[in-house]
Formats: sequence, structure tokens, C-alpha cells
Amino acid sequence: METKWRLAAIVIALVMILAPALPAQDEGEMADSMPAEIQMEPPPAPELVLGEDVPNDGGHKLKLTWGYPAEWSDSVARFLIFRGDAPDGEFKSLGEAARGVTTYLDIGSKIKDNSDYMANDHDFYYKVIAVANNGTESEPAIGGPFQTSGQWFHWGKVPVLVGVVLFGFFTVLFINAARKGKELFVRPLAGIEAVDEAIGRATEMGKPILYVLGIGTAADIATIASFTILGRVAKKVAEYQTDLIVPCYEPIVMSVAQDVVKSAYMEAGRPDQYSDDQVFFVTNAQFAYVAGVNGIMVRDLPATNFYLGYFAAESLILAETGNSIGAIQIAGTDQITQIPFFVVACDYTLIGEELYAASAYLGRDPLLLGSLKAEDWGKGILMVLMAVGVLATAFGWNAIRELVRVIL
Amino acid sequence: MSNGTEQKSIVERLQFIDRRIIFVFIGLAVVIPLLFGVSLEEETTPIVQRLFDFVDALPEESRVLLSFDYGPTTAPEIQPMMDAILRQCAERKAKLYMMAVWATGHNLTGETIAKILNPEYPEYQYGIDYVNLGYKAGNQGLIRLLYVDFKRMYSTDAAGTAIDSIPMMENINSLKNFDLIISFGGGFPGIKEWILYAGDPGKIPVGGGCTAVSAPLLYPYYPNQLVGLLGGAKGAAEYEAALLKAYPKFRGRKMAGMSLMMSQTVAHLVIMLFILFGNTLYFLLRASGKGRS
Amino acid sequence: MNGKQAASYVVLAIVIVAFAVSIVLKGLLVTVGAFLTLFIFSFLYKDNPYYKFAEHLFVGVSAAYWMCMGFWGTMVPNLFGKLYPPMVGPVMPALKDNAAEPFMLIPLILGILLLLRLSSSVGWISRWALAFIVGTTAGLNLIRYLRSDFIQQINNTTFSLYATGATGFNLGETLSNIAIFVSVMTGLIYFFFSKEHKGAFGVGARTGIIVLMVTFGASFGYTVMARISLLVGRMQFLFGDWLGMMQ
Amino acid sequence: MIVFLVSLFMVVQYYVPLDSWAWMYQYLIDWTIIIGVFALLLGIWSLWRVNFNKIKQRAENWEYAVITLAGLLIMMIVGFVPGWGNLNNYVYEHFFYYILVPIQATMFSLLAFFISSAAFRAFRARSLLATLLLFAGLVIMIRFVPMGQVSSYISDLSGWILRVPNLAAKRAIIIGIGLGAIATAFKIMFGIERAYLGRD
Repeated sequence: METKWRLAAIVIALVMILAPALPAQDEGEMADSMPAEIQMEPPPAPELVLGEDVPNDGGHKLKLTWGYPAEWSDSVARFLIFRGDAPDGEFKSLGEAARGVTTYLDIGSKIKDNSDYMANDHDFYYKVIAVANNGTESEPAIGGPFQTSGQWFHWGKVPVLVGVVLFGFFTVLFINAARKGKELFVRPLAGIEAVDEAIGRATEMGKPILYVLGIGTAADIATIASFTILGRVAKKVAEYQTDLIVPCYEPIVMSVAQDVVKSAYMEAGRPDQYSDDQVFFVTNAQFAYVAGVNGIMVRDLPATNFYLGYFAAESLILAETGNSIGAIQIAGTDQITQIPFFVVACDYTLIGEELYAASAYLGRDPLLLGSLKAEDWGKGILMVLMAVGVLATAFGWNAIRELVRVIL
Repeated sequence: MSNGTEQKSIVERLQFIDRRIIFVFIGLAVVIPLLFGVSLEEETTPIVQRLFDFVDALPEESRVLLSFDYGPTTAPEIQPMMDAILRQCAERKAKLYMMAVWATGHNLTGETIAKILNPEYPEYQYGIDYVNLGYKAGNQGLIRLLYVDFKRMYSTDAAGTAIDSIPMMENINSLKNFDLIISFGGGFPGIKEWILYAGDPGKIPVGGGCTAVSAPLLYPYYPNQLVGLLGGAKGAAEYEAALLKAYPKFRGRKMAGMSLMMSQTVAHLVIMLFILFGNTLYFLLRASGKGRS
Repeated sequence: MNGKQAASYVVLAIVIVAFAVSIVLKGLLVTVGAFLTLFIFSFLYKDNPYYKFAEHLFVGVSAAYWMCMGFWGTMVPNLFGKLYPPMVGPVMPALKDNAAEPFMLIPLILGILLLLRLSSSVGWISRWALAFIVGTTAGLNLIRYLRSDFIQQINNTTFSLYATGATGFNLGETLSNIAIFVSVMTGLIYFFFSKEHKGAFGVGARTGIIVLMVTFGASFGYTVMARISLLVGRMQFLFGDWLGMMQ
Repeated sequence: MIVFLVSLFMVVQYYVPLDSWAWMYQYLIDWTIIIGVFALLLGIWSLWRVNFNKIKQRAENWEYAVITLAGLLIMMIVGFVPGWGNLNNYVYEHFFYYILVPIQATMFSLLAFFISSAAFRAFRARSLLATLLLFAGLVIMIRFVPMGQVSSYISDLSGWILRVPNLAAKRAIIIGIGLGAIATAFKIMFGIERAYLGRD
């Protein structure tokens, strides 16, 4: 039952992601383009005013193009652009285009009450006047009607969609394979294998364990991965009856972390040992938080420090202070700029994607392992595509190169 | 590690030298050059020299847009670049247009004008030779709009004066009207956005000055999309050196980038010496067979 | 009273006297800033009461600062100001005449639900609000990430290996391009989780980690400069703004 | 289920440039920010409780908990009293510029010291990888030392390291993270990863 429901959810999700793409051709209204009347006077009026809705947007934008005789282009200083509701009605000045420029992007406001509001699916007429170097103006050239419209689907983003859907397909495939009991190999990660040892060491020494979730929000992927690891660590800690300190930077992260730790203690059968004072809020100013955590480190002397999540410049302050008190340190972040500092100052570091993968390692949950396998396939396919792209470029197979370019 | 009871050799103990000793050396390395104002003339690297030469080749009354895309925290690194380039532009008698895509840049614009431009170049008149357009929200969107229609976004300057009453704004309709854009900062939005939304589409020369941290991310844009790039204190000091070479009249004036650079050089030396020292100890220990750790 | 205690009282006395002198000579504001700066630096020696003082003050004040920012910057204009504009009239007159937006009741309700977690009996309700926030922002982050870095980086990797300079074929650049390509590939191989690092695959992964290590060393060395700059900034404050020892 | 729908919406909206969708999107973002402020109340409550308990139990260092609470209260009062209470408030601003800013900048600058001690300790030629780390770090740092002719060679080499291996490694990490992020997003949407709800 559970499985069926989940599969149904996946199918619905895919349909919903794809659905907006389907009606695009019927509902997405393409703007009319009609040639404007042509008028010639010295300096000659612009020749042909064409208006096009800008594709792949929410409307309110129109690209105007006109032609102008080349022999005149040096003697014309600029073009004035106007917009009106009727060819013979009132026109409002929009702006101007510099010498030699024969396009203008009219970006109207999306807000109805603004003076420059530009309604979608409404007929507009445009007037373009050339101004000569001596200031004399040409006869106006009027073009229209043109319309702007919002589209239901952003066609430029199709490749991304295809990639995401394909990837989702792999995920589902491997998760199902894993659920059927297929043994999936994962290579060992030193940082993860050290977790148990680190907790054991703290227990032996009778010292607490410090777990820092970083300064990300509860929605940063790194923080989410860290929550899962926190759950595992908390469960072990509860079993060993060691102290766990989780100072938090963000109140929502704190709330979630409290729930995570509490349920881990419950699972370990020691709900009575949990208190909200273990997982607490410090402050959400970056360096005040660091100052506070540093204080906790030098005063409570934890035997093991975990730094897993999103980190910025504070990474090294934490890691060096932790090192000075002789703690075993396990770190992991997806912030490329901070990885080097963790690598240098900590005993074990999970680099980028390894942090995301860690939750799967700790749990050995087939679902999570399945998604790891999917990630690997994703990487493999990308590598092949990139290699083909590079080779195609190198040997001048332009067709293949273009194909790869479209896919990527 | 050796088992505490046995008498440790000096070499062995030095290997775990108290880090506070390192701290003292670093502190001194930074403070002493600052206090004594020692400075060091840098060899200018091509990526910096190219921007310098570009500015130096600008004809008089060229229009230069300076965008203050940084804040007080990075000002120690960035401000020296701004000062040097501003001086050079003023020497070239360029028209200076100052703006900011960072909210924090607004105050710094005012400070820079008050500290450098007004006292050193009293002949520069507001509205004719330079203008402070101030900060506008919108990040890269702002840049894109400025490219399309400059005055639509800047209908007044920073003080609220109508843009049409400022003489030097008369022929500015798009970013394309500028001869050079220099963005100072390197965060988001910053040099990268200026390149992508102004420099590339309009073939407008773009130069940049950024913090040391963001410089590697911007190197790939040189030389095709960036005229030149000043990275961190070193970039600033190199630019100042080029400036001193071309305009000897600046000699004797305190060059912030250079004295910052002197602190940098000494501090780097100290760190490297400690690293070498640590490795020497390590090899000595290994040679004597005790260094297995 | 033992010697250690006596010494700490002497230090305290010196700090107080220096503080007083500084206030007289330099004014309160710079003095406070300078002493707090020194207190924090004292942590480099070891944990001590002065650092503890600055640390605890910092934590308290900063938490309140962000709370106030959240209140005046978000709650008043975006929640109260949109729910019932006349209410914020006295403090933010510009918002007074806006139309009310009843949609804003939703975050108000979710916010209150979140606060319910303080009660042990109905605390579970707060999970709805948490789920909402996590769901929204996770989706948002993902999209932002895809849009900016991910796709861009893949695109950048499919480039031409040949490099041509002013004089035609450029061997050095071409070799560099090949090195970049190979490095990206081996780096990705290192991140494979479900394949043992053995044989040719192992060689790839090993190359990958070598490239990663070179990069980490370089980033580390590169960042030294920025960090020294920060210290210079503080020293300029101490010796320049406060002590007036720099011209 | 809420998470599923909401995150699905966020993904779908990426593909749909329509106005009404963009508005919804803007609303959702506004809402999360507002809820975030409510959450801050939870944080303040937690801070208050922890420090208050410390004082009540006369735990070690309880005196400092008084300082935290005093700082919190004073700043709150200064910041909240109507009339004083807008962001241009004089007292509030001075608290910011003369207490918060100096401490913050000094904490940040501690990094100059820590980066040195970390370098001393870790940059040892223990193994091939550690040697590479050491070598790359030194090459980058040594460009600060003026050495005449050798300098230009060093700066070429450091430039190459930043341009080639550095760029490539970052790309590899970013691509890996990207896939990991998509996978995690899927796991959240399909309810496989639920730790963030306190369930496992």
C-alpha cells in the first residue's frame, strides 16, 4: 500500500512537472507581427517597424525593430520611440535609441497602477521618429498592432527539465532495485567510519560531544543532510549515555534539531535524558555565534566536535579552537571556499557531495543508497556527454557538438 | 607521539611549539610595517598593467563609470584601488560617473569624493566633471536596465537633483555611451554581472578591482571580457606602483595599498618560515627515527 | 588571597584605569570599541574573564539586534502593514494608504502555529509551519542552484581543447585545456560512491584527489592575504583611530 | 505532503513565466521571511531559558549569563520602544556601530592568527597528498616575496595553479554537489528524507 502510494505520488509529480509543457502550443499566443506603413521624408522615417513579444517570459515586454537606410545612418543622431493604443490616437514617449541602434526593448511595468503599465494581450501601436544631427525630425513611422503575452512554458529551460526528469527516473529505478533487496556497493568514507570511534572516545573520556550544524537555514541541502547525521549521532550518544551539545545559529534549524534529537533519544529508549537545553539557540549573527561556540568549546572541553552543514569564514576559527582543546574533529560542508580549512584543521573532512551521501552511509537505508547509485549514474552520463562534446569540438564534428550543446 | 614520561628532545618539543608564539610573530609582522609606514614597490603584472595602460590612453573628457560595489568590511582591500584609479582618471581629465549596485557603496562614494577628489582636484566641478548617481536596487537587473535606458533608472542623482539638469548627463542614454566601466568589489552583484550584462552585449570595456578571495573566480574573464583586474592588496599595490612610475608627482604621498602590501609580505614571510621550520623539524625527527606519527 | 588572584585584580585595576583615561582622552565611543577589540584578542592567549565578558555581551546584543531588525524590517511593513495598513501609520506613514492584503493572514497563522511548540501538548502542530518553510525554501534553493552554478559549469567544460593565440596554435594553452578537462573528469570519478576505487578507476580517483589537494592548498594559501588584510584593518583601528600612532 | 506540494510548486514555477505564478512565488517568499521572524522569537526564548536556568542554578560562569541577558534586554528596549523604534534610532545605531561592529570585525580578524597556526601544523610533508597541499600553498604564498627574476616564474606558476587545477577541481565539486542537491530535493519531495521533520 505504502509503495503504491509513493509510486502514485511520483507519477503525479512527473505529470505535474510536465503538464505545463503540454498546452503551451495551444494557449501560448504568439504575438502578431505586421508590417507598418512606410513613409519617406528627409531625414527619412524608419522603414519598417516590427514588434515581437519577447518569448519565455511573463509578458509585458516587447522587442521593437525597425529598418533604416545605411546611407543615412551617420547623419541621424537618435531615434525617439513612442507607444499608443491606436494608430491615430495619443502616443506616449518611451525613450530613445542611440545612433545606429535599430532595436528597442519596451519593458512595461507588471503592476497595474504604475504609469508605465503594459497590459498583456492588448493591441499597442508604436511610433518611431528619426532625429538628424541638426535636430530636425523625420516623419513618424507607425507600426502595429502588437501584443505581448505571458507564456505557459519557458521553452529555453526544456533541457534542464529533461535532465531533471531523467534523473528522477534513475532515482526511482535504483530505489526500487534497492528495495527489492539488491545489494549495492558503496565505497568507504573515512569520515563516516570515524563517527562511531569518535563517539566511543567521548564516552570513555566522560566528555561531551559538540555538534555544530553551521550557519545555514533549515532548507540548505547541507543542513538537511546534517540533520540526518545528527539523528544517527544522537541515537548513538543516547545509547552510550554521553552528553550532546548542539548550539544553533538559526531558530528554525534549532526547532528541527530539537525534534531530531528528541526522537533519536526516544528511539534509543531514553526519552527522559533529553532536554531542550541541549539543543539551544545562540544568536544569528555570524561572529557572535562563533564567539559563543568558542566559549562552549574552551569551557566544556568536548572530546569530539562535528561541524557538518553550511559554513562560511567561521570554519577555521571553530576548527582551530577545537584543535587547541585536543578534540577529534569531523567536518563536512558543501561550501567550496571552506573545504580547504576543514581539510587542514580537522581530522576527517567530508568534501562536498560526500556530506550529502553521508546520511545514506550511516543509515544503510536502501532508499538512500539507491539514490546514491542514481547520482553516480547522473555523473557518468554527464561525463560521457562532456567527453563527447569535447571530442566533437576537437575534431570539428559540428553536428554532434550542437547536439551535445542542446542536451547540456 | 612519544610517551610523555621519557625526556623529550628539544627538536621533538619544538614540533609542538605553542601556537601563541606564532600569534605573537604574526601580530608583530602586521603592526610594525603599519606603524613605520614602510612600503615596497611592486613589479606590476600584466593583468594590472593592462588596465593601467587603458586608462592612461583615454583621451581627455572620456566618460568613465566607477561603480562602488563593496562595503566597509572589504574597504581595507578595495579602497586603495579606488583611490589610485580615481587619481589616475582625474589626471587624465576624464569625466567621472560614480554609482553603486551595492547599498553599502553609497556612503563610500561620498567618502571617496570628500577624501580624494575634492581636496586633490579642486578644479573638478560637480555636474560637469563628476557626478554621484548613488545606489539603486536591482542587482544585475539594474545593470541590464541601465544598458537599455540609463535615465529611466537614474532620474535623479544621489542628492535628488533632476538628471536632465546635470550637464554631463546630457548624452548618456545607455551604458554604451561610456568609454570604460570599472566595478570595484567582486561580490554579487559586481564585476561578473557588469561583464555579462553590460560589457559583453555592448562591447564596452570593463575593468575591475576585487578582493583577493574573489579574484580567482574572475581570472577566467581576462583578457577577453575584462580589460584588467586588480586582485586584493597586491593588485592595489601594483597599480599604485604603476601610478608612481607614470606620475612621479605622487611620490612621497602615502599609498595605502603599498603599506598594506608590506604588512602582507612580512606576514606571508613569517608564515612560510614557520612552515619551513616545521618541516625541517619533521625531517630531522624522521631521520632520527622518532618521527612516525 | 593567593598570588594568582592578586595578579588578576591588578590586571582588572589596570584595565579600569586605562579605560577611564581613554574615555577622557578619546571619548566614550572609540574607547568602548577599542577595549572590546582588545578583549576579543585576549582569547588568543587563553580564555579569560574579559573575553567571556565581550562574548556574552556580543551574544545578547546581537540576538536582540536581529530581533529588532526582523520586527521593524519585516513584521511591521510586510505583515502588519499589509494586514491592516492604518495600524502602522504612526511609525511608517508611507504605508498607511496601501490596500490590505488578506493573504498575509496565512503567515501570521503559520507563525503562531510555530510558536505553539513551546507548549508540550499541542507542540506537534508547529511541524506544519516547519514543513512549509523547509519545502518552500528547499525548492527555491534547488532552482537557484541549478540556474546559476550547475548548468553553467557543465556548459563551461565543453570547450575546445585547441587554443589559438595571435601566432596560431598555442601549445601551452592547449595542454592547460586538456589538463582542465582531465582534472574535471578525474575529480568526478573521485566522487563516485558505488564503485570500488580499483584498477583504472582507482587511478582516476587517485588523480582526482591529487587535483583536489592541490586546489585546497592553493585556496588556503590564497586566503592568507584576505585574512591578513582583516587584521590590518583592526590594527589600523587600534593604532590609528584609537591611539593615533599612524599619520 | 505540504512539503511535497510546496516544493513542487517552486520547481514548476521555474518553468512557468506567467505573472500570476510569479506573484504566488513572491508571496511564498514573503511568507517564509515572516515566519522566520516568528521563529526568531523561539530562538530568543531558548536563549533566555538557557541563560536564566544558569543563573537560577548558579551554574559555573552564571555571572556572564547575566551579561548576556542584560545585553539582550537593553538592546530590545532600545530597539522596540515606539518612537525610538525605527532603524535610524540614535542609541540603537551606536550600539550597532560601537559594540557589534568592533567585536564582529575582531572575531573575523582572529582568522589571520588561526590561518597561520593551522598552516604551521598541517603543512608538513607527511605523505604525497600532504606534500601537494604544502607545495601548492607555498607557491601561492611565495608570490608575495619579491625575488626579482624568479618572481615572474612564480607568478606564472601560481596563476596556472589557480587557472587550471583550481578551476577544474571546483567544477568537479560543483557538478557533484549539483547532482547531490537534485537527489536530495527528490528525496524530500517523495518523503524519503524526513529527518528534518524529526522523523527518520
